[in-house]
Amino acid sequence: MKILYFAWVRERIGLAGEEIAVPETVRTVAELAGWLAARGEGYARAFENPRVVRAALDRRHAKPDTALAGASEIAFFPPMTGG
Amino acid sequence: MKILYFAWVRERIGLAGEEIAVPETVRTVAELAGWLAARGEGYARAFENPRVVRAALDRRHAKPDTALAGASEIAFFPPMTGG
Amino acid sequence: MFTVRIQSGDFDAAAEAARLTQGRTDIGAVVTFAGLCRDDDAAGGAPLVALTLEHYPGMAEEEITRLVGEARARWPLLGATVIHRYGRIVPGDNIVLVVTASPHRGAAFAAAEFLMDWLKTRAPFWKLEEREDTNDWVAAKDSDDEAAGRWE
Amino acid sequence: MFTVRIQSGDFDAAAEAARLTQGRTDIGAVVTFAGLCRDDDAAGGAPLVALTLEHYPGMAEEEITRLVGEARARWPLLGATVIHRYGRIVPGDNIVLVVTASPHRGAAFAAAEFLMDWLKTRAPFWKLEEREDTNDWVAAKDSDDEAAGRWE
Repeated sequence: MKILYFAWVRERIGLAGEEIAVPETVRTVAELAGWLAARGEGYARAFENPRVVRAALDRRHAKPDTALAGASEIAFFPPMTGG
Repeated sequence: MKILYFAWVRERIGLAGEEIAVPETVRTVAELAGWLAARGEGYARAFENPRVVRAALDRRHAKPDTALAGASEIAFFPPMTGG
Repeated sequence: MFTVRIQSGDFDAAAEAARLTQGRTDIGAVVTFAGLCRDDDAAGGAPLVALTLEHYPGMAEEEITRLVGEARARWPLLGATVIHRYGRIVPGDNIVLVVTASPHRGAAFAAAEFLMDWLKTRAPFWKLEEREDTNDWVAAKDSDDEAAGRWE
Repeated sequence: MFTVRIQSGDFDAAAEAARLTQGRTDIGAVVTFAGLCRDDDAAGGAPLVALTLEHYPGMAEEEITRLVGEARARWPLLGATVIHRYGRIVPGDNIVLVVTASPHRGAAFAAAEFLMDWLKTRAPFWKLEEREDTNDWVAAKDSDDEAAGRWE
């Protein structure tokens, strides 16, 4: 699965994106965030307050309980501040 | 007193404006409209429905009961349709 | 900078907006409203050939200046420009321009809408519609009175 | 005509508005919103040197296109243009443009405000503030969530 990171989520993890084989036991957006948080210190800091990290699944906004299903791309990022 | 007419008030009266000595007994905007209506057929048609004729006294919107006081210019016109 | 102009000629909306912002770094939002002459094809009516806008010289500028003052009292505006044309205007041409500049978008939007709503009911302009078969004065709309009333 | 563009370069608000109206006589109202980079001098803070706007390529255009579709479903729009810049932007420069065209002013104003409110909370852009002493990501504002929420 292609995983992208933006803004301070990207900075904390130290990567703009990566290709990861996600275990089948990880079924939702929130579960993936929790699973990523265990991968290392930068990940832990990025997801330390999971409520402020947003996600998009295949370029559409997703909720914590949205199923990953067959999505090919997921992005994690802070609340948006454009406009 | 300088009296100005605009839009269909002007067309019905047949004048864009005139200088008239208004009797002292005519004290308000509504009284002036009523007094003008008696001056002839065009005036009568212009003021036949006094509620739809608006007025400005010295270039400020006035109400029917606004006193003419020492105003030097009064204008009568239909509801505005600019913008 | 606050500007009110009544003119027969066309205006350049972009140049007016640029005049409000140039050389400044305190403006976060600029809202520009342009009102155009529309061929509205009234049900069953003949096409609109042109509008002729009559106005009350002197009072038109004074009244709009009062409305701009009222908008400044309500919202933190850093600039505003209102231009209203008079004379003969054909479909597709500009009639009125309102530009508002503020640190924040909410104020710029609200002030522009307030100015347009009040212009419609208070600025001394009258539209004569020239169609292929008739010339008629446009009747004032209740919806405009309602739009203006929501700011009271 | 409905257009969404994500670009690093500046935009010409006037040219974009003109593209929506040219050759047409059915548009009565054009509302243009330009959002600019403002040196807001946060209380006690160092002056803003620049903003760097990061975005999610692909999703930014798709999400704004969905918002334009939502606006078209709610109001009778005859055209709309949304342009959002990314990259480094200094105070006084443009960030975002929204232009809406409609027969009537109420729809043009409402759609422009709706698009701006939703852009703020849904378009995947993030602002990094570069000040003389620090670089910080801008925090999302509760007031923006509230502004977007009023359309639900």
